[in-house]
Amino acid sequence: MKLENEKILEMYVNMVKIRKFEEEAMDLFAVGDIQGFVHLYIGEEAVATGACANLNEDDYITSTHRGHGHIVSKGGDIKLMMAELYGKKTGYCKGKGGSMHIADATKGILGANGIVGAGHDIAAGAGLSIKYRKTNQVCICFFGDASTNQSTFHEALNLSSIWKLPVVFVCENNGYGISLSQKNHQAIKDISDRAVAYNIPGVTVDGNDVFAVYEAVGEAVNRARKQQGPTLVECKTYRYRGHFEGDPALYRSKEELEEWLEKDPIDRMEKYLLENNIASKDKIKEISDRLDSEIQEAVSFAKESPFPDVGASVEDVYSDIVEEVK
Amino acid sequence: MKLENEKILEMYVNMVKIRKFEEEAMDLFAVGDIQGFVHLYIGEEAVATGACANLNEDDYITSTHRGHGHIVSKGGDIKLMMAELYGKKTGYCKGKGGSMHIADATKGILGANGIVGAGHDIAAGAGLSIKYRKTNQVCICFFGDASTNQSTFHEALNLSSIWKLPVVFVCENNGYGISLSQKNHQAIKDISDRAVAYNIPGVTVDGNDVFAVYEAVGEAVNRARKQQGPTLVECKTYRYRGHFEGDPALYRSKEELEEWLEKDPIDRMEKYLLENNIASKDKIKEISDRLDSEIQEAVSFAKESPFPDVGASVEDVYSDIVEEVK
Amino acid sequence: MRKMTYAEGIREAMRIRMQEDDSVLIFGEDVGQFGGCFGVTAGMFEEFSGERIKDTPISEGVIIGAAVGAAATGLKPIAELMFVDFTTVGMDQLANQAAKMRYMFGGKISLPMVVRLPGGAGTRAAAQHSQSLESWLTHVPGLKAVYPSNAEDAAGLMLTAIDDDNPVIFYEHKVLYAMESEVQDKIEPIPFGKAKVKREGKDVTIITYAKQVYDALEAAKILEADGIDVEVIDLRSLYPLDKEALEKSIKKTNKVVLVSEEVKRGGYIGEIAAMIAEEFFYELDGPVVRVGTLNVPIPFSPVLEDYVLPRVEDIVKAVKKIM
Amino acid sequence: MRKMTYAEGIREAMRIRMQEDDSVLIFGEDVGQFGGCFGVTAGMFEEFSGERIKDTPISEGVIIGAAVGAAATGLKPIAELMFVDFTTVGMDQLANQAAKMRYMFGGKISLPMVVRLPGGAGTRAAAQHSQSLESWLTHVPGLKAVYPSNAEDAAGLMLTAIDDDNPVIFYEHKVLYAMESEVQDKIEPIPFGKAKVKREGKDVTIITYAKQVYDALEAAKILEADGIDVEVIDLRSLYPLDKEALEKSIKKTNKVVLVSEEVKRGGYIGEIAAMIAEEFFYELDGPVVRVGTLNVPIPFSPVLEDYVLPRVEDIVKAVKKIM
Ligand SMILES: Cc1ncc(C[n+]2csc(CCOP(=O)(O)OP(=O)(O)O)c2C)c(N)n1
Ligand SMILES: Cc1ncc(C[n+]2csc(CCOP(=O)(O)OP(=O)(O)O)c2C)c(N)n1
Ligand SMILES: [Mg+2]
Ligand SMILES: [Mg+2]
Repeated sequence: MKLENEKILEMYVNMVKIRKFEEEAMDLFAVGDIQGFVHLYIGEEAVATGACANLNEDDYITSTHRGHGHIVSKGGDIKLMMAELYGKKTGYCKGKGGSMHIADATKGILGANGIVGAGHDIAAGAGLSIKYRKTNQVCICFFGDASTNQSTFHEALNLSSIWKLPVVFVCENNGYGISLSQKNHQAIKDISDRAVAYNIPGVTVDGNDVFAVYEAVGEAVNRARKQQGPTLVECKTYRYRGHFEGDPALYRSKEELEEWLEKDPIDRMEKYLLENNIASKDKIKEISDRLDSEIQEAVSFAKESPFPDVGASVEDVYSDIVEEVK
Repeated sequence: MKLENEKILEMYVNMVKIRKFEEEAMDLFAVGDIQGFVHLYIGEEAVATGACANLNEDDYITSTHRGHGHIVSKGGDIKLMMAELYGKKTGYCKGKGGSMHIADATKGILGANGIVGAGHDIAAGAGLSIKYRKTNQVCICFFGDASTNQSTFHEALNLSSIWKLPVVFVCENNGYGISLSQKNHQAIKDISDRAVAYNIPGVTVDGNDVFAVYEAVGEAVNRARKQQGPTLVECKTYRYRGHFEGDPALYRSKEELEEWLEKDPIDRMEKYLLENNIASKDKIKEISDRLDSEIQEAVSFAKESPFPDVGASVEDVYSDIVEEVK
Repeated sequence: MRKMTYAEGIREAMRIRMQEDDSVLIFGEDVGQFGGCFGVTAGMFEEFSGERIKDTPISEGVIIGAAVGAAATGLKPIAELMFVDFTTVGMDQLANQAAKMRYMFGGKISLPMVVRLPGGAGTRAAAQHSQSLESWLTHVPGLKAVYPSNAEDAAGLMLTAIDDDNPVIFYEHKVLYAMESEVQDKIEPIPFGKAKVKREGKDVTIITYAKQVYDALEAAKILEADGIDVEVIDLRSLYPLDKEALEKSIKKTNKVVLVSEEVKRGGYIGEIAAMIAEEFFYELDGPVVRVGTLNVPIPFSPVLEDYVLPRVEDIVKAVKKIM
Repeated sequence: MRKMTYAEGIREAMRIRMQEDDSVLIFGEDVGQFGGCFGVTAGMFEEFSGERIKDTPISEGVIIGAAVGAAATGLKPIAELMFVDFTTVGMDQLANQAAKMRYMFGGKISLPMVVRLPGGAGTRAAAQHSQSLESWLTHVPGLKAVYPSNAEDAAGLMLTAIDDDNPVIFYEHKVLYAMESEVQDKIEPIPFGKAKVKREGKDVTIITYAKQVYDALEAAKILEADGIDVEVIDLRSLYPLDKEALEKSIKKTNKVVLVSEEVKRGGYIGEIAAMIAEEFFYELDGPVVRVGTLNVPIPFSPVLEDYVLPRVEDIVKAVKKIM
């Protein structure tokens, strides 16, 4: 597969954008500007980036509690994201969702989700819908290693396989479900082995190599578009931060983290860009500066936006019924 | 493996006992003596028989909606079973359970279950209990092919595998979940393939060959007792009757049924007994007669037993609280 | 006018919308050629093909979950669980996904989906196949819920359910499936939130729905002999609830008995009783009495099952208690 | 007397029984070295080893289901779900298995198991991590349910829960975990079904539990200034319910306000309100008022979350409405 330089650069920009957005969110959480649960994707950027680089605007994704990276990669607007993290009226969900519930139906983003495993089912449903409507779309379902022990993983993969639904199941194996390392939550090493149970293809790739992810998911997307059914793609990666902001991650060693920092997906990509003369140091600096100011704009937008009126709390439960206020 | 003739004969008797018990239940349902849901095991007798022949009295089993065969095989009392089918006070559950909820804790029978897949979890729990108490027991979990698409199958096998629980998962693959044939409910042929997902052994055997079942489950039981963890044993078999009494089973062909009738587990065993001089025709007739009268005794017992007092309906919800009557 | 069974009423409404609207499809366990465990979808597979009447594996979670995903992406799925008792297996998909998505996403997504849940006792199906479970889902903001008592309501409410842009829980009573009643020649949508006065009376109001409508009417007949004039209200729609209809009746009779097949403790009629005690207290002439199933799992034995369920005589007794 | 947090109270009771009784063990997600998502089991892994404090995969179904199987075969498991919101994923195991097994099997099996369910809002955790879901499980015959408001009750009720031969649902409020209060030197079991009068008063009874006990007490103080003498009852045990305590108080004050954090429609206080309207109607001087969360999923935005939850001023208003 030969990738155009422009596409490669786009992927790089996307990864850096995720990283910077989240580093900012991390700081804002630390000072109390952002409250609640914030699960950061830092270190895993190559997965969402490589996977979504295969998608069109009208394709779908389902996301998880750790959703920022997916949403950015599928074209989500970081201003609306940041405002949502602040709980502001101008946020993606008018402040009702927060970090764990960002969605953008216009971009095919079927939502981050606070329930581990919920996305599996929703993705199967989107796949059913695509197949039924006979369009050329696909749906990528993102999920973590530990979520593959949840009931929904099994039911959704089975249904998708027998109905040959155009769904690509992308497992972000970062080795942990909160404090539980993979070897303690399942007896297999490669989650792609579970594809056997559904008689679908399963592959494992280096999740910190954006090209590897791009390629593996690309093949799966092609299969899906050709009505050949779902694929399970496992991407091995790592999260640098704790499970959520506030978790000191004492359950893993410094050495382990350091090993993975060596394999940082963005550093690797940067090296690749320079070595292959796709971007100069200046260009990289320029990208970084541009993204910094985009993020700062998003933060200003979020900060300056008003909170929702309390009356809004009883709207949007139904399309047609507004619940009683106090 | 060399089986003693006595053991072989016991297994034969057990199979015939199940068959006769159920043929009687079938007739009693037809005339309205037994009401509600009755799922017959006729045709599948070799599975429960061969599997349970490996167990001791203090071992456990979990059963399904199609539970009569399991209960008989684990030493259940057919008088108490029949009385339960009649909803009588003298039944296993004082009439509160019926066919789908027979249990006998004193025999390690952790219950038939009306919820497809519920037994998987309960078996894992029993396995946990055995391992925790450090006894030499095992638990056999019986379940159908279609139940392997249920959430519980996945969660329970995963948990049992990582904790190396002494559970033997025995799948009775009769090719259907009600009207849905296996090829329409999962994309695999051999359900034992699913063992891969949990890194445990999986085997498939002829479920109409009681010796094959005995042997495969026996090996799995040994592994379990030796603390080597769970095994998935798939037994291919067939049910002769509809899914429940009243189902004309129009979703399958006469030819298919006839093919399986050819492979009847009891006929095969009978032939084996005669050919190997383990039992004479007279002996077989004697067994048949004895079982007939046992069954008739059970029916008489059931018929003559009183219905529970309505006041009993508010007992047994809790060990210590009796609910209000009307 | 024509006669139709309750099951036919449901089926007819689904057929009408499926003929008109390609985005409507049905899926669930054995809903295809088998026609559904209770025959509700009988013949639909032949009429609409397996693409639109889809048999699923035994996976209640993904049945509801896939309905959510399909509804979010342009379809109008009708998902069937074989028994309301299996709601337990798809509860997350109902309560945390279907019910909450619109709200969590700031109103920017619609989930036009119907979930059919056959419930009720009386078939000797014991504790795991006989429950009435209206209170769980009526408690969850984001869901609507209806429970028809006859063919015409079943048909009319089903049309409305399919047309609704929100997830609708469609309860059906197994014992009513075979019951025939009159249906208008042209089936019309029945708006949600409109109860129906099944019998006018001035002495006491019985609020009920589904199968217990018939028990209440029978009780009313018996009470008439004692000179007690009973009004019977069939809620039809559990949420939204027709408060006005209740208010009107209570203001007339000043006495209320509520009847449902849920176990009494925590049943949805408790919510209605509480609402009445809160909002119409000064209209009341006596206690708000509830008749439900005893607080026990449904027992198998016919004698026990018949006893624990609300019976006509229980309703009569309840009414007499406050007269 | 000593001071203890609510989380410590729960932990201390579990430790006591685990030291005394080998058959007690704990399992759930991240309950081991991590100490539980809210730190309730902190240090227990070190004290009791991984054999008795077991980390499970993310599989709520089998967490509860395995507790059922373990309880049926001689253990006394304490299962933890990380959030009460995930009850949805283990609902079948709770409602169709744990609750019904004893009954279905004719009383011949015991399930001494405890299920810990951290609930409640106020942590900006949004719709899927902030619910209060007492009504679902109190509706299910076969389950007991308690919800302590302070360290001593938490400890005493936990002892009783572990000792009970039936499945006990043990609700915990996340916002209370860090709250300190006085605890007797020797922790004693607190019998189920015994409410506690937290403040005596003669004008109106506030019935509540868990976090809202504090809000009710604060409201009582404010109302005192207006000359209204409020009695505050902490239910502690949701089922069995202490009807006598309620009766006694209602007979004295003749006025009732119920407060809980569940969304109002279909919440468990509706059941209690209905029971009062049915059994103590003639003691009532005014409407039975309920204060709950608005009928919406819990929104993320702090301003919205604070608004939809029951607040002290809502309780004050509710009381004034009936004075
Ligand atoms: C049904 C459910 N159970 C438990 C949780 C709590 N929880 C949130 S994230 C998480 C770990 C998920 O691990 P994994 O799937 O590997 O994703 P990762 O966080 O590593 O990206 C857990 C247990 C939840 N949100 N939903
Ligand atoms: C959770 C749940 N879903 C659906 C059903 C209805 N049901 C009862 S048995 C059955 C088919 C089970 O098939 P299988 O597991 O292959 O067992 P078999 O009946 O063939 O022995 C179904 C769908 C149920 N009882 N429980
Ligand atoms: Mg992970
Ligand atoms: Mg089968």
